[in-house]
Amino acid sequence: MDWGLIAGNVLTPPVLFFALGMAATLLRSDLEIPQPVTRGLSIYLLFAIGMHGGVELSHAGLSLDALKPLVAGVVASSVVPVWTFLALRRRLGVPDAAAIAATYGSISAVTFITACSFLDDRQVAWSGTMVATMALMESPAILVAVLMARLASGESSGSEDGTRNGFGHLLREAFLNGPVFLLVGALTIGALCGEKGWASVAPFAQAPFKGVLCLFLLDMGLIAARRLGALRASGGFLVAFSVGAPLVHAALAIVAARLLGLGVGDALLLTVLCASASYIAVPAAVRLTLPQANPSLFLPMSLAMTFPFNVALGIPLYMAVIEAVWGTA
Amino acid sequence: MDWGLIAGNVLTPPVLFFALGMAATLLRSDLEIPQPVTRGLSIYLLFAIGMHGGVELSHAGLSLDALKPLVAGVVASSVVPVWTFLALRRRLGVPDAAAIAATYGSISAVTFITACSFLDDRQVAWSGTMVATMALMESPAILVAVLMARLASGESSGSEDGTRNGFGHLLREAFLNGPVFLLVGALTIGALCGEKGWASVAPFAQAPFKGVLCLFLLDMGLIAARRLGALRASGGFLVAFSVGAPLVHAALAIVAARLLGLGVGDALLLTVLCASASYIAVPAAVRLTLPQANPSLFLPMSLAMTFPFNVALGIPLYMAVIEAVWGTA
Amino acid sequence: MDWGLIAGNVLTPPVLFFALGMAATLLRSDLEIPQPVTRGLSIYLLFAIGMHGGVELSHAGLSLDALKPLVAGVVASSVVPVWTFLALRRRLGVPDAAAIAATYGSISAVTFITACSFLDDRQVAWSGTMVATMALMESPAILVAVLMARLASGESSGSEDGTRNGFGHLLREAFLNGPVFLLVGALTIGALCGEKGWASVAPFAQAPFKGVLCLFLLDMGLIAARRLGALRASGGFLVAFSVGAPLVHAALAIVAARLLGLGVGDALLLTVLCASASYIAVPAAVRLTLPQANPSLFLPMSLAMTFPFNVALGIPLYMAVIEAVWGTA
Amino acid sequence: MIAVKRLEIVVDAPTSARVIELLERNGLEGWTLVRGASGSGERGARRGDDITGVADNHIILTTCAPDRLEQVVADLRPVLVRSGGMCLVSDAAWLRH
Amino acid sequence: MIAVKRLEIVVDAPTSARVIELLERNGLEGWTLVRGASGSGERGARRGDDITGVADNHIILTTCAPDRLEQVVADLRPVLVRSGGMCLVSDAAWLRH
Amino acid sequence: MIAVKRLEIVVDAPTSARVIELLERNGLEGWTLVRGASGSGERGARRGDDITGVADNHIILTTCAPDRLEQVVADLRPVLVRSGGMCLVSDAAWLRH
Ligand SMILES: Nc1ncnc2c1ncn2[C@@H]1O[C@H](COP(=O)(O)O)[C@@H](O)[C@H]1O
Ligand SMILES: Nc1ncnc2c1ncn2[C@@H]1O[C@H](COP(=O)(O)O)[C@@H](O)[C@H]1O
Ligand SMILES: Nc1ncnc2c1ncn2[C@@H]1O[C@H](COP(=O)(O)O)[C@@H](O)[C@H]1O
Ligand code: NA
Ligand code: NA
Ligand code: NA
Repeated sequence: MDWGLIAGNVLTPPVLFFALGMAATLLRSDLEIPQPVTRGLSIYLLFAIGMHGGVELSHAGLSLDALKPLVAGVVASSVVPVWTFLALRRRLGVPDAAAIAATYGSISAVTFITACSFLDDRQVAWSGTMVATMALMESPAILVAVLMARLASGESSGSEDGTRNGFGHLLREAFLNGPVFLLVGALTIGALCGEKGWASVAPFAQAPFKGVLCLFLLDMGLIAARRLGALRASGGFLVAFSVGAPLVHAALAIVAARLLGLGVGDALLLTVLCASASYIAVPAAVRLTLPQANPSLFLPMSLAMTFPFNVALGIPLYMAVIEAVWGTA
Repeated sequence: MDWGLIAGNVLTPPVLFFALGMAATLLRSDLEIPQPVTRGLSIYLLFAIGMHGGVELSHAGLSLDALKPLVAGVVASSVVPVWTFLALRRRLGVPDAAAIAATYGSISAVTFITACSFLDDRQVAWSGTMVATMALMESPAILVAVLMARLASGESSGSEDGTRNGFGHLLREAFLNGPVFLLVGALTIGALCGEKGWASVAPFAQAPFKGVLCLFLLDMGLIAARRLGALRASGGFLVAFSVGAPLVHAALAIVAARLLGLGVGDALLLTVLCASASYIAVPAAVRLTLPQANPSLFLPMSLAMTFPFNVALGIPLYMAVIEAVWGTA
Repeated sequence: MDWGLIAGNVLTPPVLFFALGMAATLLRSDLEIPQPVTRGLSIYLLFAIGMHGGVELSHAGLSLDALKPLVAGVVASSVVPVWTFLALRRRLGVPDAAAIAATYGSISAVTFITACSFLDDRQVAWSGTMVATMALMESPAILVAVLMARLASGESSGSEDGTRNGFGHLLREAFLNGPVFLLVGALTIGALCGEKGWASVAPFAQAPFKGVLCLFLLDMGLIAARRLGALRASGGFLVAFSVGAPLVHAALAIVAARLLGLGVGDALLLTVLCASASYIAVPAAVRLTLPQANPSLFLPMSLAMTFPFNVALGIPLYMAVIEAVWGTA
Repeated sequence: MIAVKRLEIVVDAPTSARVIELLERNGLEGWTLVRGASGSGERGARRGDDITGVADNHIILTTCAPDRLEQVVADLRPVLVRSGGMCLVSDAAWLRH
Repeated sequence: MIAVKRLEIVVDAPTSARVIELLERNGLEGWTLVRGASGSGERGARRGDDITGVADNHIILTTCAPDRLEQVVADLRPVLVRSGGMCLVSDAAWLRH
Repeated sequence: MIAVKRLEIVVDAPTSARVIELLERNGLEGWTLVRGASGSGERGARRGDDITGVADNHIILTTCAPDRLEQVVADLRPVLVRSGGMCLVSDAAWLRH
């Protein structure tokens, strides 16, 4: 394993700003980024990555090869919640197990983005299809997890308090969820407008991207560290899960990527998608579809453990493994 | 008429993001841009377009030719509210008729900006005076409309509730209105600092401009669609008015531009200014000068009908007509 | 004295936007920038100046020469509060005197940034150490001023209302204060990542910097002018102090810079640091460590008098003096 | 001025749209909504810092005629049970235009 | 603690500056203002999403001595009639420094 | 519904963390916080516009059992004396999940 690679990944501005944010909260600095700014930055990132992926797609077209990671991703994000739910069900109630299952089945766009800049720094190519894969992996896990929860609790789709929680409502939460909608929309617009449209927005969507990512990760560090307390309170099992699950999912993803014959760049991205856990799209959807689930469990797990683990250690680790396997083949 | 041109205009990122925003609201996605971000984006756009116009002005100087569109614009925005008020007065009360008259006499900076990028995409030249024209067209309509309302209702300038609504107050609302003040200020600063000042701010004010416009229009789409319900409730007459008025005003503006001998670019911009309706500067001024006017009428008309109509169809339509007329002359 | 230089400094976009902001408030325009946007802009500026300084530091290394301004700065910001406190104590109560002493001992990052762009415009070189100097000058004044206040009032470090105000707490407010922490953090990250890290964030942190500064100063103008009333109420002595103190401190700083043999650029920056007064880091720290101090005194003094004085007149004035002295030597 | 019951409801962002529907189904057409609040209760902290605003608290202020209170409260209770939050009821006099 | 009348006034953004002038003319120097609220009333929805903030609701919280209430309310009423909004009055005990 | 005392505390941003600690030391685990308010009082204007948010007002809404009120108020008073602000106490009925 290449420890220099890990150090090299840790010593990049995005990762260091994430660490700075965590440090600020842990040292009880009053550094704070106003929430509308946070939300503005996240909208920018989804807009930019969507447009970028879209224009890449418009170059590549949708060949059969391009479909491989798409299908693999959708399958992964449908299957992961099943086993995760069954595994967690032994220790947790139905709503919490389902919420965590949805979280780990879905993906983290920011981890993905960090992995993309990791690849760009090393000049390893990756394809626009991976952005489409990311977009398609956001929602299925929510659907599957909620259905598992309903099966497990034998709940009907009606509800005594007169609120809507039928299947149509569930589909809407899964697919029309703000972040998912924006990402898919920007991807489509990027693909429709092609190179010409991209040229007009690139000075906004591409040039400052890494700098914005630094500020956003600074903020993520602040936010993640505020949740460490809740995570500690939730006990060792969940902490172990939030590091164990990415490792298991990454291993399976690497095998799948190898079998599908993906290139090194796309293999890393698929691995990162499977290994990452959602903290933007899923929590929003889960609050509405599984309101009894405790947000002090699933949010800190993905945000305060899995996310930093993947960003600082996971990405270079997966890369080292992939390079070793692909190189020797 | 060149339908390809219309399609070409619709398939640009700004217009598509506007459509995406409308779609999000109509499909009941929870996509939402926090209001401080919206306001920050609009401040950026006014700042950038003002600086840009100012530096263009400093190049051109204020020749007699440059005065033509300025005068035409001010006349248009003073006359439009008169006939509009008289026409609407038959169906609506005095305050509502006056508020709508002010709205359609004034201009929409975002429609103007979209037309500028439309021209830039086609490499059609336009002059900095048009930005000054836009700035000067913001306020007169407010003044005229409020005076019409006072004449019509025989109201004195005093007020029983002890609040200020004399003429000085009215002038302040018309000319010191936040967006108007920023635009005029940035224009002046741009003209004062010239090329050297512009060079220092251009990487912020110019390079990312189109990308920011996309995000802003996404938001405008969200906001506009939320007002469609109120518009529908206001009945067919006002809906028809909000498409008919731009067409009539555009036709008159094209004739005027032709008589004044403007170039194609400036002719389109003058047309768009006359055809557009305000939803930033005027609503703010109207709330204070005509508080009895119902904001669920004038705001949805300009924002949810006239604005999208102009952006998606009006601009290429006016351009096709102008090119036909100018070409055959 | 070079009046052309002063005019040249006044006619730059940043200074003119500051004036525009003041004008807006004084003319009672309703122009307003939402607070989260203000805070976002200030976070951007601290991030960018920190990264920039850090990478400059990584080029220069920490030679003995580089230590000179660092030491001079720390000494200045420890000594200034002592004499300031003693001088103000004759007219004001202990908490107010201490708060103003902390304000004038510390520095204004935005004045510093404006001076940097002033130097860049004139192509005068300055070194990254000055950013480190700025960062180190933020905190000592807070510490010294609070200690003076405690000595003067014979207060123990305990408190009857059960709140923490011991020495550790004071240290935290001085050094872990949000803006200080961000600046020092970005500086460190910039130094760690060096040229490679800087290249990846420069399109965000450098290219749009001046434009963002314009918008921020527009906002500072709005905010400063709102405080002129409170300043007027505080009487002629404090108004005189808020112009006199920068002049005195600048004169001393110029002497020190000369003795230390600094270059023209670094001499100007050291002068500006000494002459400027804090309105970001110190007010926050002072609210917690000297809660009895009246924020309607120290904030308007630094923000509505010293800051505009330095930005519009001070910087070119100090530069003229420095050039005269350095030139004749 | 009219004697009314003043209701002040705190729920999280995703629930507030439901509460407003519920109020309007009860004929309460006048309400005011403050977003972006944080807070703490039996279900832990709502820090008001998350990226989508989903864990923000919303405060809904409304009034109802004293004789309608019982029905409104009966409708509200299951929403609060399901999603957390609280409602404070007090007496007030209402000044309208 | 002192017995006071608690006033909670909801008006739109452009009107709130007038309300505060009015309060200060009545000698009420203490008030708190929350911006950026949305709401709904007889004059339709105020969505709190418009670009200049002009249709936002502002909430003004203030207190007055019980015997001054009548005058304050008399002054407020025409403003509410003209620009919409409402005021809730209730009893409270006031703890000051 | 339970009869409670409703407390509405206005203090500046740096003080609000202390107030919340104080509430929690008094066993009041439920509270709601609204940031970014402006206001005016005896210590001058808090405009809610400063760059770090340090002069913003925060509004803290909480409830306590009537018999605990005295202690809470006694704890609050010195904080308000030191840093400014106010607390309004009124009667309310509390609806919980
Ligand atoms: N006693 C209370 N006073 C004020 N706000 C409360 C109280 N109890 C709960 N809340 C608010 O309601 C939200 C949800 O409460 P809970 O469902 O108990 O976690 C909290 O985050 C608080 O904002
Ligand atoms: N009963 C009420 N309770 C709470 N807020 C109200 C009520 N009635 C009106 N409002 C607020 O006052 C604003 C203006 O009301 P109106 O003038 O009736 O449209 C609304 O947008 C609401 O925010
Ligand atoms: N009577 C009052 N009603 C509402 N808010 C008040 C009142 N008095 C003071 N405040 C708030 O408390 C803050 C501090 O008050 P003070 O310590 O008196 O300057 C002010 O900025 C107001 O926001
Ligand atoms: Na995953
Ligand atoms: Na027009
Ligand atoms: Na200083």
